[in-house]
Amino acid sequence: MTMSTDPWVWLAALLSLFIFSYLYKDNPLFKFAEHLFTGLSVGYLIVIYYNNIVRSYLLNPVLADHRWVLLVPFAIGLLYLFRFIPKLSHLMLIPIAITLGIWNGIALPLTIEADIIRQMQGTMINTSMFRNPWDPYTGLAVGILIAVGVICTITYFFFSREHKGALKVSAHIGIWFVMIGFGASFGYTVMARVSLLIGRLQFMFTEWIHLIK
Amino acid sequence: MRTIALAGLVLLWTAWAAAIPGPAAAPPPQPATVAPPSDLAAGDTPNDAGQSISLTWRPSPDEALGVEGYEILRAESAEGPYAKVGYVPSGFGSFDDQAVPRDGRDFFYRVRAVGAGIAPSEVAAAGPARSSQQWYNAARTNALVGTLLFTLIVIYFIQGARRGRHLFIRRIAGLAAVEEAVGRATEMGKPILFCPGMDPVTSISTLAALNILGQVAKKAAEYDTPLVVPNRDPIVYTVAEAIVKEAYAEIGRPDAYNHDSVFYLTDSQMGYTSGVNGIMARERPATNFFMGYFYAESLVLAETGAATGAIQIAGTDSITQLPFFITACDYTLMGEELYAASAYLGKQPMLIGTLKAQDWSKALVGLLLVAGAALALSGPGLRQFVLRLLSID
Amino acid sequence: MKFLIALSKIDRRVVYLLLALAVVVPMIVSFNVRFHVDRSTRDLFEAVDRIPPGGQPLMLVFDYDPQIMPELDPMATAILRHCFARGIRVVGVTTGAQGAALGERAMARAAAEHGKRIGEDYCYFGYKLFLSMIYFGENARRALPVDHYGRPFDSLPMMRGIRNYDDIPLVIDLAGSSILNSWIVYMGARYHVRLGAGVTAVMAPDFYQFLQTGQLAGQLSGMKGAAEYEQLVVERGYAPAKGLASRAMNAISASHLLLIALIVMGNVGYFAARRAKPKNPQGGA
Amino acid sequence: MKQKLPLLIVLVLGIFFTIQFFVPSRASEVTYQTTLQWWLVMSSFAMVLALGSLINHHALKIKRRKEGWWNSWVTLAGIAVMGGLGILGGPSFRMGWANDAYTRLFLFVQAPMDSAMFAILAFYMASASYRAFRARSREATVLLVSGFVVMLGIIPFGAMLWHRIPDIAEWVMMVPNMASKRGILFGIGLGATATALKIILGIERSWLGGGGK
Repeated sequence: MTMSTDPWVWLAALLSLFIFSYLYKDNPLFKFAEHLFTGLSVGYLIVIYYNNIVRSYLLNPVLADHRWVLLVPFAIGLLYLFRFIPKLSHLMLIPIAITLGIWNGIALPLTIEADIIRQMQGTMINTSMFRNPWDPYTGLAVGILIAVGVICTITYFFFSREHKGALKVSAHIGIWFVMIGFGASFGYTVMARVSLLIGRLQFMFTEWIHLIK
Repeated sequence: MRTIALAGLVLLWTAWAAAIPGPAAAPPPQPATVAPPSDLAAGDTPNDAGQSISLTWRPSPDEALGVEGYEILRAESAEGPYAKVGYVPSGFGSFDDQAVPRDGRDFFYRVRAVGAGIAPSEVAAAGPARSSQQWYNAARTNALVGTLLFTLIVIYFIQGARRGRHLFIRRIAGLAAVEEAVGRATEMGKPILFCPGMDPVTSISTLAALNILGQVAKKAAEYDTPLVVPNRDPIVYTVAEAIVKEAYAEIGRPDAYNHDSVFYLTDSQMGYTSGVNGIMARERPATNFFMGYFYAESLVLAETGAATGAIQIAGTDSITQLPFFITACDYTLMGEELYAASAYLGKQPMLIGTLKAQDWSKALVGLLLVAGAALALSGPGLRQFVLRLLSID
Repeated sequence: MKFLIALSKIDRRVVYLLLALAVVVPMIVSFNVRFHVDRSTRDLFEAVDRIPPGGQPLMLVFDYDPQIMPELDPMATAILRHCFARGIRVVGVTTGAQGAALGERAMARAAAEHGKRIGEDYCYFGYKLFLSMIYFGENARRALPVDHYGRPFDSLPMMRGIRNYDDIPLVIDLAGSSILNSWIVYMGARYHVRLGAGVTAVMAPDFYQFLQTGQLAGQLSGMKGAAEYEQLVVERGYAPAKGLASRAMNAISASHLLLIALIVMGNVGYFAARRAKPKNPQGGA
Repeated sequence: MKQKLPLLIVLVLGIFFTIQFFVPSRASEVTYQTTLQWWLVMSSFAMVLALGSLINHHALKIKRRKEGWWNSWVTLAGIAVMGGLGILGGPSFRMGWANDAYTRLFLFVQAPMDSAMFAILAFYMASASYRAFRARSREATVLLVSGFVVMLGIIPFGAMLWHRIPDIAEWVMMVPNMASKRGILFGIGLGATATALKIILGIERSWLGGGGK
């Protein structure tokens, strides 16, 4: 068994072990790794912000192309800093309000389109289902089963009525569908997550300790 | 959407195809003649911002004889001169000229079949065609109807609530537990941890989470229980801080607000997770709230919390992560319940009114699904009609 | 009874340790388990196996990045071993910038193992725009003017006579994103390219429908698909021993079995405890 | 006034961007693009606040000599080193050595910790399924069974038990699972739309503080 002589590989492997050590319990090594991780990732974000936003959208256009109009959003952005002046701290609400206005306005019709209309389209029974009605994946019978599942699941989320009578039955079927779905996704994800662990261990065992060829 | 992507693709492609040099010039022995493409039609591209003309043609019947592609030529008068504005490979019968110099001016087009071993052959010019911009995207009519309908339903029920109509809402276990969870933290003298999700403020689940944060902060202020709110997004951080501060002010205890309770951690997904793990291990919060949108870290957060013995209430509309919260937390708000939460906790009639509106809209969706299925089963013509109503560009 | 109840109260650290063992031991000590081979894997294997040796090349597309490499790299290796052992030529290419280095490494490694020479037995074109790959359907030479190392198309002996996708009997896209959709839509539908795919486990369910319609000739799904392919390669005598994916799959199987055992133990303990003390407080979920 | 102005901003921008979705004309496109660019410039100030908050958080720990205070130095150093190297090595200064060090720090220090943290998921998957997959109620039993079937379906052992198990697992994933996900998605779509609408109309105003009166 030989080991890597590259100090960077050692660093990578040791820090991975520091992180894994949390599984046993919180300890100074994990604390060190956690704080280093936070610091580096924030430093990384600053670089991204500086190069991709401040430089490309503010410094270059203003200093090189003299697009002075960009000083307007700059000035509005300055309002964020009023947070430090208690009497005027409410001015900070202006950039926040602008943010909320823009993004809620954009999201409103988009959500209707993506989450409602498109999903309705997917649930509709379509022509290809008639070709082979008993096909276990795409047949008509499955189409109807899916439609029933969808509708019952919707009824589970009724808030303004007590789950009684027909609503109780359908909400019950709905929650069964939901639980089947959750169980299945959980079971299915196990493989993907274990694969990630295997990937990390492969690094340790091939590049750090040369244990696996 | 797909058309836009396709148009962009074709545009890029033409640019790219124009940029690479043609094949080495070897004099073809005997250029074959091929039938030209036919039925060229040119017209304004619908539902766009202008300066684009769409062309369609029937490909040359002799494509197999060596047609490599079609050159698209444009001129300002029928006689020319024509200049090349694009190229598509053989097999394609359409092109969007997205570089039309001006709207409202007449342009003429020709399409020419070209290939290494053939003599170029052109279809007769089509035109005049004019590009124009549209003020309404007709392809989105169904989304417009949906948006208007939903807005009207919401406004109707809000008006009802304003007039003081009593509205019933059923119990949601996860929300009923909020008070108890805050109380428990108070009893134990431990802090409450609140994670407002991993998404930026541009995502509505984050806003829903912040609304809940407002209610939780008020309860924490009332009981004088310390609150810990680590953030992943800078803007969410500023909003979260404003909310918590105001909650303390509203309870009448602005002095009790601790400036260090809402803070920014890091933007890195796993960096944030390791930071929150650290907080859970060291400060041992008695109650954890995970509200908003989460990704793979959901289980790491929830399992760590479970290991510290905290009461955990999660709420997310991230369908892929719901199973993990359900298995590892004490209470989980599933999907829509996250959005309903602030109405429940705030108990203001107008917010409850919107819940009622949501229910009616859900009933409408269910009804439409049933009706659509019934229509679809009744005959192919109606089926096409229904699918077309729902089609989105 | 006490023993049964104890089954439901194992410390989480013991669970972690068991999982670590379930993953590490099968990776170091390789043992041979025969897998049930899915039809989609077998179909892909057969599609490759039908390509005549020494003739038209298979195209392997490395559309993945380092994050999902643990799942897709073993697939590339298994397919390359199969091809090289059988004498099938391979053209490698990627449409994702991050895949360029990964594809190069996988191809160079497999080629060295089998003593294959670049230009004659395999070619690597590195990162190309997806549009170039569309254009390959029209004119291969113009779409891929030079290879990853700067050699012109015409100087590569095995590429002589390759005009477009008509001369490529099979294209396999190893993808970690929806780029596979684009391959199906553009190359499959338009140039009638025979397409195979390798995808991550999380993505796999979304692509079953294309298998059914025949738009994909076969598909490898996650680590499991790679391991099944390795098994077929060994069974047909193309390689003496299975590779990394089988070890990883052994680890995955062991961890799944462990999880199943833990769930059973937990429930046995839970019911034993409930019988011992009939009134039990309702818990979560 | 303090609250009226932000509410007005949200209302106007919200309605504008909702309508913008349906208007393809040039003016509407240009406004949309410009607004997003301006928003980015404005929002970079939030990053200043966030950074201030993080530094303040750690400075307090150091000042108060809180437990593990020296780790706060690690975070602060991480920010400075990573941010400094990245900006010096970036397009503004182009110092090769800095860029080299920055890349190495990212590849061998930050990225390994990231993947190690990700790999920890596999362990939590195990403990969560052990702890929570219990047949406490009928719903929990459904979840357990469907998770069980899917997990079995993936590994060779499942097919050894009964050759149809992989097919059943696949069918569960594709049919009931999908139906339930779709049903939940409808609710999410309506809930999200309602929330956006409430914020635009100023009904939900907890972001202003005051909880809306």
